[in-house]
Amino acid sequence: MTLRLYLLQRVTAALMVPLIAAHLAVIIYASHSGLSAAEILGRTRGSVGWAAFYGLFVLLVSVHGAIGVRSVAADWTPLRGRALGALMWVFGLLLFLLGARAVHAVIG
Amino acid sequence: MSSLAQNQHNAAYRGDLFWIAAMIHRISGLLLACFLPLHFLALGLAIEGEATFDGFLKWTQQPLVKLAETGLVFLLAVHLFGGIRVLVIENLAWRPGQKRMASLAVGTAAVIAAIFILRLL
Amino acid sequence: MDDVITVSIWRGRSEGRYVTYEVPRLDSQTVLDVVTYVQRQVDPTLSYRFACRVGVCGSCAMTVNGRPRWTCRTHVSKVAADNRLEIGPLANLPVVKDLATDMTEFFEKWQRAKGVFSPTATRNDTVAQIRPDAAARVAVDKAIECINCGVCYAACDSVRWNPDYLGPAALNRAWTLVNDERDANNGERLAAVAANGGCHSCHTHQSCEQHCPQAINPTASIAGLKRRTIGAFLRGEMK
Amino acid sequence: MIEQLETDILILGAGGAGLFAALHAHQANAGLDITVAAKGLLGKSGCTRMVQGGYNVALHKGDSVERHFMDTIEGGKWLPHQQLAWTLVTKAVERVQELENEVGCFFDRNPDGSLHGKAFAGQTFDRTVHKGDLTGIEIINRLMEQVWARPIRRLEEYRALALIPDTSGKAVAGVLFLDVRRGTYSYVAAKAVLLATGGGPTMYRYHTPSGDKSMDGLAMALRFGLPLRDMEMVQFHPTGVLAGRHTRMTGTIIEEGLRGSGGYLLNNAKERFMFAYDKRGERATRDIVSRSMFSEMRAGRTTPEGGLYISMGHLGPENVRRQFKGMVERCADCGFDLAGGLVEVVPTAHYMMGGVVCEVDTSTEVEGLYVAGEDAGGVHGANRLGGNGVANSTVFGGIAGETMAAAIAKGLDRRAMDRSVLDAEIARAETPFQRKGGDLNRLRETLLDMMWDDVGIIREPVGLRRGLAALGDIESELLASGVADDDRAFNLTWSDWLNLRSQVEISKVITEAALKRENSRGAHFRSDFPEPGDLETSRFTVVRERDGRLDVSDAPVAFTIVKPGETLLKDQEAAE
Ligand SMILES: Cc1cc2nc3c(=O)[nH]c(=O)nc-3n(C[C@H](O)[C@H](O)[C@H](O)COP(=O)(O)OP(=O)(O)OC[C@H]3O[C@@H](n4cnc5c(N)ncnc54)[C@H](O)[C@@H]3O)c2cc1C
Ligand code: HEM
Ligand code: SF4
Ligand code: F3S
Ligand code: FES
Repeated sequence: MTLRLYLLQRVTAALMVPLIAAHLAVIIYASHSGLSAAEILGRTRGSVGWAAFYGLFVLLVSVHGAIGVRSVAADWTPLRGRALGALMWVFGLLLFLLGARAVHAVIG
Repeated sequence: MSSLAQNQHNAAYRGDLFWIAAMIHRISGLLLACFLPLHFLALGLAIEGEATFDGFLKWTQQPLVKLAETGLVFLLAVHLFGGIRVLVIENLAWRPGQKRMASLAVGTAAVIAAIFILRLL
Repeated sequence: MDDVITVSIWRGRSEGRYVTYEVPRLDSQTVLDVVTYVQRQVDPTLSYRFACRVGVCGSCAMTVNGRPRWTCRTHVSKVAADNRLEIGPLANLPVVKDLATDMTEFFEKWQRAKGVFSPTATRNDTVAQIRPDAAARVAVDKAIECINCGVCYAACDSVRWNPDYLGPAALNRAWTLVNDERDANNGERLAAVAANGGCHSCHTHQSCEQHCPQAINPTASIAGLKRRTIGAFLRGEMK
Repeated sequence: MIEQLETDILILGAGGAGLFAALHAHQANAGLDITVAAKGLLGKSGCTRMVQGGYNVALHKGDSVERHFMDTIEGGKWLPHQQLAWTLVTKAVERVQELENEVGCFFDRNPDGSLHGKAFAGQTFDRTVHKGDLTGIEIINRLMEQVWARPIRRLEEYRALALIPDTSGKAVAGVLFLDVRRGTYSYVAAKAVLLATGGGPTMYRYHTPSGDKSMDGLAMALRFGLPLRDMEMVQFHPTGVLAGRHTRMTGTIIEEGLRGSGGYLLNNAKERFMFAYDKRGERATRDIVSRSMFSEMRAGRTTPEGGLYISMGHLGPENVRRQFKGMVERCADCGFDLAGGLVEVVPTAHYMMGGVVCEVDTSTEVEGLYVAGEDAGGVHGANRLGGNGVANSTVFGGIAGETMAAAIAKGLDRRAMDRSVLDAEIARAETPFQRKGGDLNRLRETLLDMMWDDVGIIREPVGLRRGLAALGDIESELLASGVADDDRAFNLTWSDWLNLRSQVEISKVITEAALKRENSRGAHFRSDFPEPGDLETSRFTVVRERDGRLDVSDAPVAFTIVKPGETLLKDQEAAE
């Protein structure tokens, strides 16, 4: 792993900590207070704040996850050099596109 | 040559707490990386497919989906605490005992998270 | 305490097999003594390496019941569960024969990590004044007594899975030099340990610090290098 | 066909002497082709690694090279070669600065940041520079890194078997090796050869040096016809671990500081005995304590394993555990509780003061052959001060590197070897494969016991003669013992055979020299001549091999710098 990838992965990880904590809290709070998924979605729809929140999360996780997949592939598969880079980019873009689509669908 | 295969010699050090913690972190990350795209995909599909939320609501009630989502939340919690532990080791000054504390924290946090989540969903 | 140890020893090179021997169990017996007994009394062709026999040369490391250890300082009673021992060569290094490995690559990586002092003064100068309680000196002292035994290197699965990875011992040495105010080459050294296969290839398995017989903590040293390199990068001192 | 290699400078041994020679030769001329060959791994074999105490140097305020010199001469009972000793103490200053400033050693400091010097027995000043109590690791690791960083050829697990002369027989042409890993022979031709295999009296029942040392260097020099001096001077360290014959830990050192800080030596009745021998008790010097312990053991007041006890418990187990952590752990590995219980100890053979006769520039009487470190004789005389051993190997190793480079610059060239000697030496190493049977382990035990009993700490003519006879028997039995020829690669049993051969050869020399010296000085004690004799007419022994026989003589010590009864210290300095 190179310094840049390391840095990006750690920075995205650190930034995700509050986001995921919040996300988990929301889920837990929601199920505790008996809110249905529909009610949650109702609240998030159209909210710029939530759009930014989940948008940022998708961006971070795409970068973080893609670099992570690359690390694991470097150790556990015969992939080397450019093949690793390709895997990282493909995975990252895929995750980002799917995530963006989901955010779009949820927030509207 | 790199491969998952062990060499022919016994590798008992792999039973150590820290090694297992590192592997749990890696595997949880990897599983997240596998399931998160599916989660996004399903989420997007489920909502877009219907004009209203009905479909989505119905969809989330399916036991399989419930289980999968629970699993995802669990993985996320485990990987989160494991990740914090790595970040702590890498970035804070090393104090004796800190490592045990960190790993214990992961363990208990993961267990609590698991129980909590399982009870809820 | 039974009076016989059943010991399986690796015979061969990269290909080989474990062969079982019986060795009398005695007080004050180290794993190296067990291996020596087999070579002297049972099979004179058994190969292994040792020199100092007191834990300073780091020549005698082997895999004992699945863990890398210095064998001259490992008392049998500490490791021989139910009087059984399995002794193999150190992992992650090519086997020369039986229990002896080729450590060349380990030392080449030590050099690649710039694990060599670069002077700023000469033999005609007096010795630098450095207070023993200065933070950097304290950091050096914690990590300096490495005997280059290769135990950490053999215990590290990042080394096993990534042949480019410099490994804990080399990086630990680099860390001591990074904290050595007398050294002239820390720019290059940081670049070397930040390159592919450097400190960022460590995935914090911590097997190194768990197994180091000298109680050195390479995990902490490598974490230090991670911080230093990132710092240098953010300050624009490194490409 | 044996493999052949050519080099400019060939260094035998990768301890402090060998590695310093390589570095200095490279510094003198980076164009030189330099090869370091070692029986073990580079920097990981030999005793420089094992140095605990530290490095003597007159670098501290209030100390002087004159004082260091006088300590060395008086410690050596007026037998040291004074020019060598002077070179040692003066060059040590530069060498320590080089180790710190250029090689990268990071020695311990005083609270104000200046170099720390600790006390070492037998010296009038606290001048021993160190890194904790693992000074050797620091020195050799840093040297090893520097050698690795340079284009210096490494031949690891290459065992030198013999020095091969040129066709005139007067110069050395190269060295015959056993490539241990492959079990094959190779010959390396060189313009200059340095012998730095580090002596190491491993032929005694109890010994401290690393297992790879077996007197090969001195045995090779002897066979080549070189004179060896002071060979009766074998230093014993008082406190070796005694944990049974079967463990390699037996013989290894328990730190001297334990006695210094108030540890008791006890006999089988758990009684202190040292005061019966010396009024300083346990704090007497190494040679006296070793001798007293040996007497006590001879009188039969021994522990179950046949030694004595060291006891620290009265100083408070917690204290001991804190102050001597490393030692407490090491003893625990042998099953002993040093902090609270009794640890069995025995004096243990530590260092060879004797060695090849050489000049201040490390040259020998053979063209192209140089010697440095523990293989060289003359620096220490009858006794080596703790801390002068590693100083010796680094100071003279460095000098050897420069001398060899200079000789080559002046035209020293490779010479054609004498093929018949090469063939004879190969045949010699092949001997065990032509034999069947025999019991190397029993032979080794016999040798170790015999040297310990008859040529050890207290000597008398009857024992020494018995020893010579026994050595003859051991040698003939060895020559009739075989090693199976199944697999020569990394064959340690073959190595054991070769080791025994060297040890027996040098044991004979030690015994002959001990018979020759009819007085008691430093490490050498004759119960029939317990007095040191007249200092002004001091002589040193010289043994060489001529036509297959040992020729024993002696020669007067030249007091070129200071005479017995005099001192280099100014009155007021001396009075301190
Ligand atoms: C336990 C212990 C503690 C000591 N403590 C101190 C101390 O505190 N202070 C001090 O000043 N001195 C101390 N000494 C003494 C000091 O270590 C030695 O005198 C010194 O290191 C010798 O250095 P050297 O380079 O001559 O030999 P060594 O460092 O012993 O190196 C010898 C080299 O020669 C090689 N070799 C041997 N035979 C062959 C062969 N046939 N072919 C090729 N290579 C061969 C070996 O493998 C090794 O590489 C101590 C010694 C011991 C054993
Ligand atoms: C709060 C959230 C997260 C934190 C703190 C975090 C932290 C980390 C850290 C520190 C690493 C580096 C481990 C190492 O190389 O030693 C890592 C690796 C990884 N992460 Fe995360 N992560 C988080 C979320 C995620 C998510 C949501 C995914 C899903 C895609 C993910 C996937 C991965 C993967 C695949 C790896 C590589 C595993 C490895 O190299 O061993 N992470 N994570
Ligand atoms: S760090 Fe520890 S385990 Fe690793 S080589 Fe050094 S002494 Fe051996
Ligand atoms: S075991 Fe290996 S992965 Fe890192 S923490 Fe140690 S070097
Ligand atoms: S033989 Fe030297 S460390 Fe074990």
